[in-house]
Amino acid sequence: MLFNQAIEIDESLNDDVMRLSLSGERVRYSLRLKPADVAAAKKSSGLKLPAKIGGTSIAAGQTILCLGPQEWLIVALPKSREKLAGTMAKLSADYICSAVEVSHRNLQFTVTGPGAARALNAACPLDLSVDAFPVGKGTRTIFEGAPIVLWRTAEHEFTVEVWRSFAPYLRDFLAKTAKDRHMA
Amino acid sequence: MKFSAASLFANALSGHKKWPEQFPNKEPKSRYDVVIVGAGGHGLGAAYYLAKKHGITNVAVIEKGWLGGGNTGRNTTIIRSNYLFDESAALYDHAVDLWDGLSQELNYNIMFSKRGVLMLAHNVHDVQSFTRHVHANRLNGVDNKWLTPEECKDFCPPLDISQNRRYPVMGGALQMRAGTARHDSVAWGYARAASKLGVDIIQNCAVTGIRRAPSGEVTGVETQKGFIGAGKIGVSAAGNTSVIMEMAGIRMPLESFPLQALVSEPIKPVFPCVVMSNAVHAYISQSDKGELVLGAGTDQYTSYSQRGALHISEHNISAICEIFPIFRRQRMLRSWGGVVDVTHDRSPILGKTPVPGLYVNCGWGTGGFKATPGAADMLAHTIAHDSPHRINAPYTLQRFATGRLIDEAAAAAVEH
Amino acid sequence: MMLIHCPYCEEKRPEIEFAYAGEAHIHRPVKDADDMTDEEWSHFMFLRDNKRGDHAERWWHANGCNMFFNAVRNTVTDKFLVTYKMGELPPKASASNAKLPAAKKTGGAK
Amino acid sequence: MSAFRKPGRGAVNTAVSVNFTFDGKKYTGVKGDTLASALIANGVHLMGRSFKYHRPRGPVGAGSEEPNALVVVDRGTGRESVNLRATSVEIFDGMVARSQNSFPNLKFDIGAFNNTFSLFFPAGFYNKTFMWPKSFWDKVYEPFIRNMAGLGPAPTAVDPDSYASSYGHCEVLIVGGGPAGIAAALQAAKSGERVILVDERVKIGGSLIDAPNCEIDGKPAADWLAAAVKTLGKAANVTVMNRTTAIGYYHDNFVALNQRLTDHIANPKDGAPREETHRIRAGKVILAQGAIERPLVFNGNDVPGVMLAGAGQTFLNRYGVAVGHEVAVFTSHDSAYQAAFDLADANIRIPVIIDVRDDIRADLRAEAERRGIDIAAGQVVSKTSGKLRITGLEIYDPQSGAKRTVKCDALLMSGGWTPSLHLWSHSKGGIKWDADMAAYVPDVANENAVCAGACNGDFGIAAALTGGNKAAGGRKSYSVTERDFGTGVTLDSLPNYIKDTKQKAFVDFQNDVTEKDIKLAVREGFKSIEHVKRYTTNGMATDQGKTSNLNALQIASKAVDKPVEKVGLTTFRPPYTPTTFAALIGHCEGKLFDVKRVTPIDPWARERGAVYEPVGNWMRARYFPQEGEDMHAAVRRECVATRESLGIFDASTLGKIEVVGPDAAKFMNLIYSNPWSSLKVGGCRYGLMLNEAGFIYDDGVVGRMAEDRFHVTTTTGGAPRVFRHMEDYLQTEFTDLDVWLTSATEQWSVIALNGPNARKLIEPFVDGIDLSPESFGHMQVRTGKICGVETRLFRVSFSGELGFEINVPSHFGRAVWETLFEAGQPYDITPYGTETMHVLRAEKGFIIVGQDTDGTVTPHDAGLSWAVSKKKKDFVGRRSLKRSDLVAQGRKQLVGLLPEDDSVLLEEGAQIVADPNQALPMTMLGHVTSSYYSDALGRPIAMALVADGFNLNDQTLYVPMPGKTHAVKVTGTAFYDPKGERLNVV
Repeated sequence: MLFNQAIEIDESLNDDVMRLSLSGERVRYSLRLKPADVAAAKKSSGLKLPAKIGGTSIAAGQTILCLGPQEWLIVALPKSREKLAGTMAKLSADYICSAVEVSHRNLQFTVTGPGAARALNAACPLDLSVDAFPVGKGTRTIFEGAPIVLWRTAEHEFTVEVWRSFAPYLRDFLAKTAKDRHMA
Repeated sequence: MKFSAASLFANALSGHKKWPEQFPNKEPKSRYDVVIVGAGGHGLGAAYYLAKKHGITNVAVIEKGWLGGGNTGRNTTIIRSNYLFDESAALYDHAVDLWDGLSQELNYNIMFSKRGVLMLAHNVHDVQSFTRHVHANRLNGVDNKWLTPEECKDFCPPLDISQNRRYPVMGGALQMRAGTARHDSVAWGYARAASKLGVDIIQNCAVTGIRRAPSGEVTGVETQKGFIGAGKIGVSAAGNTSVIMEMAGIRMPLESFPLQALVSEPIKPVFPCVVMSNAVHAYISQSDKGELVLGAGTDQYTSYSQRGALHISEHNISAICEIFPIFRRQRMLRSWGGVVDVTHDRSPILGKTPVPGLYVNCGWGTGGFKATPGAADMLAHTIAHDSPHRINAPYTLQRFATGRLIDEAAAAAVEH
Repeated sequence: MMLIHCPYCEEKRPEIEFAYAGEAHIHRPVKDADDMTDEEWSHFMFLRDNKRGDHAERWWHANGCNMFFNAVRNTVTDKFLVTYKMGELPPKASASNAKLPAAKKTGGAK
Repeated sequence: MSAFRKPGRGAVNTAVSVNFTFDGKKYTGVKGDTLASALIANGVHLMGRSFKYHRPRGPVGAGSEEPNALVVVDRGTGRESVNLRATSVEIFDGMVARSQNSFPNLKFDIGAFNNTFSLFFPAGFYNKTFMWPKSFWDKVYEPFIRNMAGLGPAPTAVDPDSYASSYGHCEVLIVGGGPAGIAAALQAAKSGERVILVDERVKIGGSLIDAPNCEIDGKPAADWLAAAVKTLGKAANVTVMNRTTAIGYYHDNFVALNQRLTDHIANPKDGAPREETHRIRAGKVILAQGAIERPLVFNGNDVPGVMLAGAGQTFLNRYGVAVGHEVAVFTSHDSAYQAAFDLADANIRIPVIIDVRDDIRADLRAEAERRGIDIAAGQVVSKTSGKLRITGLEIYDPQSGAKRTVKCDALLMSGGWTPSLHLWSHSKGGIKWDADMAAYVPDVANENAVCAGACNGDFGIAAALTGGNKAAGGRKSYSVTERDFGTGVTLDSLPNYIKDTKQKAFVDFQNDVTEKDIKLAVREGFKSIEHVKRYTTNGMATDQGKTSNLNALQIASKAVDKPVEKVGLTTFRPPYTPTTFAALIGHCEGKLFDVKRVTPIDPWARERGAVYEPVGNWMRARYFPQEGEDMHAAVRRECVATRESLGIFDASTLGKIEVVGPDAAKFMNLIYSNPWSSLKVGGCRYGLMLNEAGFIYDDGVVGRMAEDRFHVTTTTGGAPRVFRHMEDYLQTEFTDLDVWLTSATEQWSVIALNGPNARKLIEPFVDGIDLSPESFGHMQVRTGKICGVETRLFRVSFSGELGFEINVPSHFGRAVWETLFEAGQPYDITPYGTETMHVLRAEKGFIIVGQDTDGTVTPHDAGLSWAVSKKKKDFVGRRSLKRSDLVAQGRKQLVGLLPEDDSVLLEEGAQIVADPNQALPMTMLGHVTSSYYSDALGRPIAMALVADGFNLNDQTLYVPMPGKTHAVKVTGTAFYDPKGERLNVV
């Protein structure tokens, strides 16, 4: 069955300063727990749930962001689908919690290069300097008209998750900044 | 001295040295029959109508700053009456009737310009809503007609009606009798006319308290300039109404929000009317001076700071240039903020209060200027008779208890 | 665009991430609602302090941690004196809390 | 080289010629010139006409404070920039510039007849006349006034240029690159923190370029400046932004910068951004905006060639241009002597310095003498001669009454200096009146901001450097050799023997406000400075009173006979200088104006030629026209096909919220008006949501997926506000509930299949769900697979036909749709859009929230009393529903209408009356909310909100339309298959 993300990136705008790419398929869950259960749930599930809002745990194939109080977004490679589904089912059975699969709700972009922060700042009002927004920080925020989840994976590398229908807007916005840069 | 071309000519010959004060700033007397709190267009107008129509001339208008310095002098001066509900149509159309002829009545050119107000529809829901307005207005005797996109373009040539825009124009509702007026002149004209009839205008005199008799009725106001006795008090203080009414122990169903507007540099005439768009939240006209006058919605939070955020202006300009891309290269000259008092149903409160002798006129939100003569007339009537006029009778405080709201915004509903 | 300290995120974030949510600490009557007159009910529904000065209000960090929280902001200067979590009373440290309406129950909203 | 160019002077490159035209005439300037400096170098001062009287004007200033020299720069179609200050416009090769506000030309302007009759156009004249006859205002007077007003020409084409915008952050933002700003930046740079230094001109330096005659730490100013520029350039943490204006200072140190990127380039790349708006959040802001010189208000002070002393000095030192060959000086401040000396030292003749003061500082007197400059102390200029350019002036000695004339071709004036408090004032910083300086200076800060240098009232290079350094936390004291900046006096009005009615002493040059106008305003009772401003329009021109506000204030203060601080100061309002709309829009135009959301199935619909309608942020297919079909024809075909066989509809835009937790049902009970506890897992229910005021807020079908899990759907446009509404109550009212909300709108694509063949179509594709009617009844939901993909399959119907809503994960949406569409060919499967969806549901009497209801409709009004629980103790809106007006008789209620004439399709929004023959205003009973032609019923149908409608069944009402009145019969709303038998097709 055709897996269709239906978003195309204009590669000609990519260069060493800034490169936009679309990630492939991901498995995603939105997980909520009661405060009292977090420690036990972490232990029993083996999920590295960051404790602090803005925290992330980035491991091979799986990233977990703490977006709000006891709210996590788990983003994993498709190979973890079954395992993650099992983990979520077990958590749901063992704890008072909410685990909702949102794999298809979001699309994921990566923005890389020394111009990445500046490009994102065309529409995102946060201070994206590496001091203010260090590697490993992640948050829900706003990109002009589009709500996004943004995290930093390296000094010059950000990942952006956006609801599917907002993806063309985000892409077009970043394309405009790239065109401007090429022209200036 | 009557204003006319002849008096202007005569005074020119004497070097303009004989013009008298238009509105002498008075020191307060110890007592007035009526004290109006707030010298904006509404308050000054109420004083004028009290004197003119009801023979009550022992009236003071008390103003914490300078007259006309609040929303009267800060708004985008749109005047229209194509409201949906009978109650609203009656009130605003009464105001338009008074606007038409106000210059002559006051002997002061307030520059009411019947340029027409065109409200654009950008989606099917807008079309349904505006058609509802057009039909209701027609049966209420209020002028308002539906225009196709092409007719909209004919009426307002700068408009972009191409259908590939994000919010293409699907038509518009046009009220021809609507337009704009010169905001400052309205305050000054009423102030001058009221002064001539014996009304005292007292500026730079903040009200600090409302005094009541043991039996409950008002006896006067405490002010920066001392106690001023009053038989009746009319509060017409726009964004500051909650603060004044609290002095009489009344908590109001109001919230005050920053509202911003801006003008471009003056350019030669290009924009023949007023255009409003609810879908993109913006409105525009061109002043006699040539400035494009732009307005949008309020900031999101309550505030008395008269200071708004940049992104509100940016969105406003962005919305206007979406409909009128031809203005992209024009330049913002000046932006400013006012404080507007908003009720839950976005309709005003105009009438009696639970406190005997205390009357209130507030809650006009972003649309108080257009109602100025009507609101003033109704406030004066209510104060003079201790009873509302038929036209303002529905605009009670009580409607918030019964649920009999006059909710134009809710009637326009939201998209589905 | 104001900067607002989110008591959950524990950092200042730009205003456009937030949505204003009206006056805080307004008790929503439930148990006694049926016994209230329309007039009394309307006080909860519509009457607001609309303070010129220190104002207790709610904000929603819609494009952030998704949490509603309380704040005291001066409506003349637009400066925040303090922000605090839903269900909490304004911290005692706040110089202004003497003027605040007494919070009823936890939170209190609409 | 023109006669007015001073080789060796100025920071321009005289080796590079720049050709341009002004009003069609060719001129040559040099690289680094502004349009003003280049024209002056060519002996041209006349550059514009004033706003009201169309008086000929030349530049008064040399920078962004300029009120007079406003021009058009024309770079082709859509690229005409108007109202530009010639003093800020950098010339480039091939530039085409024009004057404006004159006809037929700048030298002879018909509009100047206003000037001839200016006596009749004092301040506020328009309030006093143009009132008779009444009809003349709209038709004669106003159009005339409008045509006379306005400055630059109106645009005729869309600007094709690109613009940019961005957010930025720094620890220290310094506004103004004069000595104070540079010293601040040098100091701040040491901290390693991010520093941004902005300056509106081409290069930083400020007065070190304009008046370079000083030494800093033993080095000539130019050398010191070059070293400082180098140091700042090398500091990695410092960003210097030239051609950048800080236009506004907003809450919490949020400062907007406008950076001009291409206006100075002869051939910018097509598509290169012309300007960028930087929205900077700064930890600390150092304002070093300097000061603006004040003109003297005297008779004839507006003739081209009369300009500020500092401007004359700038034209010489920055641009190497002499503003005249014989340049007189008229001053009340010491600083003008520096200008005079600089000019004299460049071999420009200074015939006289007229100083209103009797006592002249000895050193200045000596220096003047050394240069052979005559000083007329205690005297004034009583008039000037020349129309298009000053040719001379008359000096008047008020003590002796003596008069003499002096020839000149330029006159420099100085009335002292006004610290620039614009951004400080935007930030709501306090100000205080400094009587010695006769100016307002900064008082208490409101933000983390500090003023340094002249804008702080600290004049002179040493004070600026030290102040700038201190503002950035330093303690350095600079050793500076400079002429003492000195002091001045301010006179409320200058003595003159000429009757004041015969004088023309301008305060606001652009708006033609004279001293007389201000006095007239005060005489007429306009005694607050805001009143004076508004009555005279002083300070309301495109320069926003940069050169005029303080003079106006002092004249008004004298006229009112109150100290200046009691008269006040008009508020400074953003932007500091006029700012291009498109720059403020930045990227957010065209397709970035607003998000346009489409579903995964949308490309298929687009390929099929669907016609769209915007709904909230979404674009939805409205109908699928075939060759030659209009909307009505397409919709009728789609309706028939669906009722007779099978229709397919993309319902993906419906909002979806997953409500999960042990208290989910409790929460649903509180947030919806109908009950949820009784809904079994696998069941669906129509949910009705009210706001706290008791009015219908939203609706949608909700499926119970598990004991603790509900799949909630909302209207398309309502999803964001419903989510907020739910979170709000959950977090602040129902805080003890264990339940969480997750937005899942875009997790699922939703394919709605309606029609008798719906089950037959999907049967072969479904796994794990028993589709038989016995097992899977109407209003049930199952999970399983379709086309091999996970699905939440709802058996629901918004059309009255057998219906399924197939939820599949979004990325599979289009594939499943295409598979089903292909397989549906034997059933003539027909794609339909929102319009057909609306017709089908109207035939069944199902409401659309927002169309058949508005924010004033209760469940009872809409015929939905059944969806309001009588048992629940609490739900949102419950108490308000009992308010007296909400239970009153005669409210508007939703009914059906059948036009008596079968050929009449009522207009949605049309009003309904009982008596069509009554006079206006009519008593209206309500309005038509929905109206369609129904093929299923073979007639038009409508729904309407009608006062007391439930009691009017079978009665005849009327819909008066222009020219014709339609009779309609009131019915129920279930027009088609009222018993719902069609759902039971097997």
